[in-house]
Amino acid sequence: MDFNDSPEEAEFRARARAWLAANAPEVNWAQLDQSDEPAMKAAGQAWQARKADAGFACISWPREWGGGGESPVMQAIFDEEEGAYGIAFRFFGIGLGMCLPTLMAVGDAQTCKRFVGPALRGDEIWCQLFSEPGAGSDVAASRTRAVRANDGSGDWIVNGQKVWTSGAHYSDYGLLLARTDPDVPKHKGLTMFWLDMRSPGIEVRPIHQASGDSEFNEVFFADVRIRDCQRLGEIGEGWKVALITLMNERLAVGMGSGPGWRELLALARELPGADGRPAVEDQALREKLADWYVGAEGIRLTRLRVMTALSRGQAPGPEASIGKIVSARQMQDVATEALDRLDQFGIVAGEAGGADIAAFDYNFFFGGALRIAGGSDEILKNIIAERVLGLPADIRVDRDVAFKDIPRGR
Amino acid sequence: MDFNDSPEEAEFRARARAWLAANAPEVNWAQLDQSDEPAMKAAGQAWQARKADAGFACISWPREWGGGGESPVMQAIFDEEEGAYGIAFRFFGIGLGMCLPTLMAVGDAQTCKRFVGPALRGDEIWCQLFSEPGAGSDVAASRTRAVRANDGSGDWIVNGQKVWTSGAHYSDYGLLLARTDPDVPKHKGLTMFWLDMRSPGIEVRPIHQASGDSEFNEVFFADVRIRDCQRLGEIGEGWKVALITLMNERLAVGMGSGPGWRELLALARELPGADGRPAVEDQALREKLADWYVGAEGIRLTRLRVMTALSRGQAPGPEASIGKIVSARQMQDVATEALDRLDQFGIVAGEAGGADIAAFDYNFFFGGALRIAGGSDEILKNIIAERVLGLPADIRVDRDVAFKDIPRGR
Amino acid sequence: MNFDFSDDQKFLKREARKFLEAACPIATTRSVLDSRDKPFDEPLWRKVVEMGWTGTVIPEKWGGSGLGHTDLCAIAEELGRVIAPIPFASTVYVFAEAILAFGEDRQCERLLPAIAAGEAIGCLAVGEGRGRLACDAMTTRVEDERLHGAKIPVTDGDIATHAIVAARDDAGLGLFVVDLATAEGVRREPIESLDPTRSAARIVFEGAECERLGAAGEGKAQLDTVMNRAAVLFAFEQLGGADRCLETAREYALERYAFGRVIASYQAIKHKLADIYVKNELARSHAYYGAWALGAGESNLPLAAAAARVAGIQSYDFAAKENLQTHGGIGFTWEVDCHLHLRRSRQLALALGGISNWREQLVQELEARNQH
Amino acid sequence: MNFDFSDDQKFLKREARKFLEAACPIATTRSVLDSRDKPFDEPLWRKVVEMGWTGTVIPEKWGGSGLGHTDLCAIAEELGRVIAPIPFASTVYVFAEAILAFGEDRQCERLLPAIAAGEAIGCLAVGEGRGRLACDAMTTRVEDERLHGAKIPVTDGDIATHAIVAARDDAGLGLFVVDLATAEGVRREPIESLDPTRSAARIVFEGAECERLGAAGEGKAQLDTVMNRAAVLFAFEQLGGADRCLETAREYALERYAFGRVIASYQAIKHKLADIYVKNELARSHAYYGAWALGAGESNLPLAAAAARVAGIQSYDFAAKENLQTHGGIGFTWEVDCHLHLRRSRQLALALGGISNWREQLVQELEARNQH
Repeated sequence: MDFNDSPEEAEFRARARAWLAANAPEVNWAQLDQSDEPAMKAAGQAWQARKADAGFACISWPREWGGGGESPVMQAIFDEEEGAYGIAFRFFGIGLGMCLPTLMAVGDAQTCKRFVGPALRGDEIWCQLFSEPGAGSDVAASRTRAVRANDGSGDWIVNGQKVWTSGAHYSDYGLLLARTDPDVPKHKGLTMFWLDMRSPGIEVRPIHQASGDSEFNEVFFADVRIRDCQRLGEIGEGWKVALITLMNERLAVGMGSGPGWRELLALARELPGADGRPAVEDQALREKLADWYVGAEGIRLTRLRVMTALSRGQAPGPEASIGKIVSARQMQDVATEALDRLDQFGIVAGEAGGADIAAFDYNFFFGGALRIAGGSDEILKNIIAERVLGLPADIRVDRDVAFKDIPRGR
Repeated sequence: MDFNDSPEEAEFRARARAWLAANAPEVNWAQLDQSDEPAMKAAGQAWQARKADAGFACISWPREWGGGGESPVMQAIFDEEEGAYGIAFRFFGIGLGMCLPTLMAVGDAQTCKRFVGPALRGDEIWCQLFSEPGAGSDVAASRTRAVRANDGSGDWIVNGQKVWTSGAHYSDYGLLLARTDPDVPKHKGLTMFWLDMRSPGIEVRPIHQASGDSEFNEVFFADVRIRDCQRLGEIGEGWKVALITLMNERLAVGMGSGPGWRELLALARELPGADGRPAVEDQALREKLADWYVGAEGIRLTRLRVMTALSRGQAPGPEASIGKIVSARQMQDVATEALDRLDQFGIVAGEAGGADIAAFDYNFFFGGALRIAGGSDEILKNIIAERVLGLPADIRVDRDVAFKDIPRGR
Repeated sequence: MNFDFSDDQKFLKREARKFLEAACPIATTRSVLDSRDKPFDEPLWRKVVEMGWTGTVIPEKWGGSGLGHTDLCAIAEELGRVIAPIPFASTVYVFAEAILAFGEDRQCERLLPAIAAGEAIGCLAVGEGRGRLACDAMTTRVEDERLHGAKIPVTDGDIATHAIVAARDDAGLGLFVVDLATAEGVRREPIESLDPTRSAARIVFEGAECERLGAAGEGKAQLDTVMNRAAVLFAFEQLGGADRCLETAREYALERYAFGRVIASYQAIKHKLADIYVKNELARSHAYYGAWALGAGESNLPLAAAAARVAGIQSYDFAAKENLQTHGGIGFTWEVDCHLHLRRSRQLALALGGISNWREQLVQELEARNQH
Repeated sequence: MNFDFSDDQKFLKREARKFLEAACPIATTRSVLDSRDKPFDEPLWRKVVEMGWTGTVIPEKWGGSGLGHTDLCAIAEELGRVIAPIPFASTVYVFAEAILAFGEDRQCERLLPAIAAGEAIGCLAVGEGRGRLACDAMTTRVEDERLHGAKIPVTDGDIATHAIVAARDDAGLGLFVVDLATAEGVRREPIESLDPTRSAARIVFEGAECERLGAAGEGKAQLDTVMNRAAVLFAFEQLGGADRCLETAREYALERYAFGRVIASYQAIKHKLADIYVKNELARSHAYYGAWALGAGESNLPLAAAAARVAGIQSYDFAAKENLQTHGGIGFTWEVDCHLHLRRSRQLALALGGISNWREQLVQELEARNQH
């Protein structure tokens, strides 16, 4: 057990730190207008390109695709140092965290050569088109159809609808899971494709969320034509490809963001509690803060264990799967507690409330969403029970049934 | 909503109070040696008989069987008044709460006449022989066999084993669920009997519990002969009869006993907490006390709702099923908290610890048992989900299979 | 002993439900949610007034129906079910109750008939900022019968005709009635709230005329009474909301398929709904006891109200969150109603002060009853 | 950065497991559980000494192996798995650590070789009665190098050869070493404990000879150090125990049938085991961090130790309770081992002070680090 940098790591950190000092954007991060998406995107792309030029984009990717060829630990070190500048762009996570690793795993050399570089530089942004209204927890129940064009071209014609697609509206490309054969059991009739998000027939509509925001989209496909060379993996093997993406999703998604125990502690120091004493003196709150620290820090440390395994060339262990279960619930709980401690003032939203309360409000809703997104609490516990602990799968009534014959309700 | 006695109720309460004042045993309850079971049993039987003579035993049972013919509310009033004297015998609950109501529901007049009176007076004590080592949550999986004697007598020969039988060692009679046909699905091959616990071939062995105590027994049956007239209900209808008993069990079992929020509050007043101030000033403990009061008092109030329904001649609603789920967990949690607040001293058991700590120790273990006994937490939630909320039953692989062919592990 | 609604009350409750299903479908609540300049639904408010509900417990001599508080509890439960977007709680549970408890005859005569007739909308203005309400730290003052200070948040403060304001004068803390519609020196700023189906405001008093309610210097005790009485009625609204969440979750779970069968057939969902049920039944029992304590005099009320409120907050909070969770992704869309309950459950949880205040009150009551 | 056991440590851990599976089957633990006059298993203790484990971190010059604390952590985890009925924690995690931290050379020379050789059994005598330890309220006193006072409970106090005693003298609170085997004026009364697989005693000092450990008047800070170091090692024992509970629950769930299929196929059981897994992994990560902090100097230790202890207590408590619950009725019999973990989880949870003390220490550390 050693938390100190090894000589190599220390050298890398010094290099990263020096580079960041010379190159980090000279903006006042707190004052950027996060809602001005085009400006944020331009700034993000510029920063990503600058990192790529210096070899600091995708540090742990193979050198042949433009990555740094370093261990994941080095990436974590860079992230730490970059984090100190408060730099955080939301545009590249899904592409670089999920789509491109999938592409690199199953795509041919030509496809990788075409896409990895531009994605890594931030020139092209990717989204992931998996979830559907009728296929949430049960991703493999996707109904979006891809059928061969009847013109002999070998092309595919896509019709259907995806949902909860982060960034579909600013993405250039997407990874599409589609049903190519409804007459076989559901896992066997899926095929994976990449596609140009500007293809004719694609319509992106923002979802009006329960929180009032619109961070996700619905994507509609009406006779969207894609070529067979856009297929990733064999026909009918889409589920296997999807599992690569989902595994990467589980590693990538999962950290709660926004106010946590630290911000609640800060708030509680200012807030009047019982008898006018600061709320932070309330032992009930203190015990919860301790438990939330244990949860948040435990997840952070668990990620370091994963990284250690990766840097030793081992597969990440099952411990990676606990992150979102803990952090999503905690996101919701911490926000609820903050509102409780604000007492009557907790109902105040918007400008009258102040930015710190708005952040807790956001998490009050978004914690609920995070408990669902990327695998609900229930699905993740099933995954732990089945894949980690080796317990029997739930009784499956749809396993050997042709997809079209599976009961699906309304 | 009225918590005050109606004029009728007030009159009954006054009568009960006067009778108790004149007749309650003049013992110092706290100083009785609870472990001297024969003495306790004799005292309990004497008290039960005295109540029966005055019409205060089984107040809500029909008059024709020696009951009071009053509403369940009157029984509750009497229990309250009796409780004020601290009188509590554990010998009669299972017989009067579960076995005899079952007998009265399905037994013929002769059987009822023979047994109800003596049980009501405490002269005869009953136990319930349902659970088996391989049939806990799944009571209907009982394997104890009853087969017809091959002598043409029509008698039944019983072989097998029951477990977790409270009071088997001091009981006179038992209610036995036995399998009479293993070739039909499991719910259809069961038959209910009553039997004399002194029949040849019955062996009662105390169970050494995880807590160190022995409150329950195993009961072994080796060629125990019972007559066909001891059968309760039709052959193969045993499960229907058992459901009557189990329903009464769920109404009767369920209250946690021993130290609760009240005792923890008392303890916390004496105990040094942070900075030497009394532990009761700790806000974290206070919030838990509040929640436990809400749980315990909520269950008590819910029972009053059940009683209201009964006294109006309505069937008790589903709300009765929540009692044990709440109280068992709370029993365990309150005890754990008490030990935590004792700090290092919480490990001290036995005489060095004192009677109050011993009571929390007892509940620390027994709370765990209560979460299992009479339907585990998981089974009770299933029952609420299915019978109260009308959700689908779990997928049953054993429904249409002959009992002998159901997989059962080792 | 009789621990349930009476047959008459059950009839009233059924009729109320029928009425509200017609008069307050979810579209009505959404019409307030979706439009910034619509603080409440006036047509529904008028209909509720016509039903006589605002005057349920107001004596007949002052224009009310003279019914008991248990009847009002029955109505509250039904209003909670439908997430009614009207200032009923502020006007009836808080304002009218305060006037009934502390008003002199002339105040009752002036205000109660107006409430019963739907002409008056009330609000309670106590909070002055973030964190737990501290009576000792309140800065709003009364001098020469004029109010000075600012209150935030005041639920329904933007639409109310009258406010009860907690403020200090030389006698200490007191309650004061302000006629918001006519008094000068009242400035109201609507503020955004976590639950837009109930409006809220900041109110600034700059020498506004006011009138004392009840005895001087007794504001702390009066406020306790007002809060305790409202807590029981809030508990019924919470109960109605929590029950509705359970029903909604159940219905959705029975029609949503995953892996080829309805999600209601999975134990994770079954046990989740069972957990909601358990919490709701505890909350119901405490609400019932609170209803009895409302009518039976003061001595049981502080404990009963605190328990009803703690159980009510916990059950509605849990039911609203797990209803959304049961719905999955679709539950996180604006178009599906899960978030309306989530918002209202928060509004009701905070409007009378957060859960820890009530837990503390509860334990203090237990300590007082369990003196050695 | 390297956040895992090294290959050498993993090897050590595997060997330790193999050794303990042979040397400490559950029958060994039960032999102590079931006999009142057997406070620990001496054969196992001798074997453990022969393995050199009592001297793991003791420098070679004092008869130990001179290994690092992470090696000791690996051993602790394995001892926790098997619920070892020996005074290892008292002797190694507490007594030896205290001597290493504060002993003068002559004390180290006298005591550490004895520990390494298995001749000394240590214990820590601080508590004096019910409730949270208050250093200010301790009544045990030292006068003219003689101890006066009574300590209860002292884990392994009945079998220990040496005790570290917290007591006051004119300089304030200090730590003192008592040779229990030879000193006069020591009266020991074995007491019953919730976990009979670890013995406990009340020790009365009536003018017993004692020797100061470390600086005068620094007892509070010294005790903190001793507790923090022990907390990390306890966390590894808890981790081992919690993992074993999960394994046992899993094994039983896979072989127990209800309603015609193994109970491991029901979501209620699957998710319960997943919940245990999540808590155990959090505890493991905090234990690892604690192991690092043990070696990396003082500054991170108070926070790391508190977090490791909170997570360790929570995970073992939950795992032990839900392991029993998974077993159902059979889990509540004496013959099945569920209650051994339940008992040991309590023992470990309380022996260094209850969870709320550690939560408080954790938050104080956070406050100190997050000053505005």
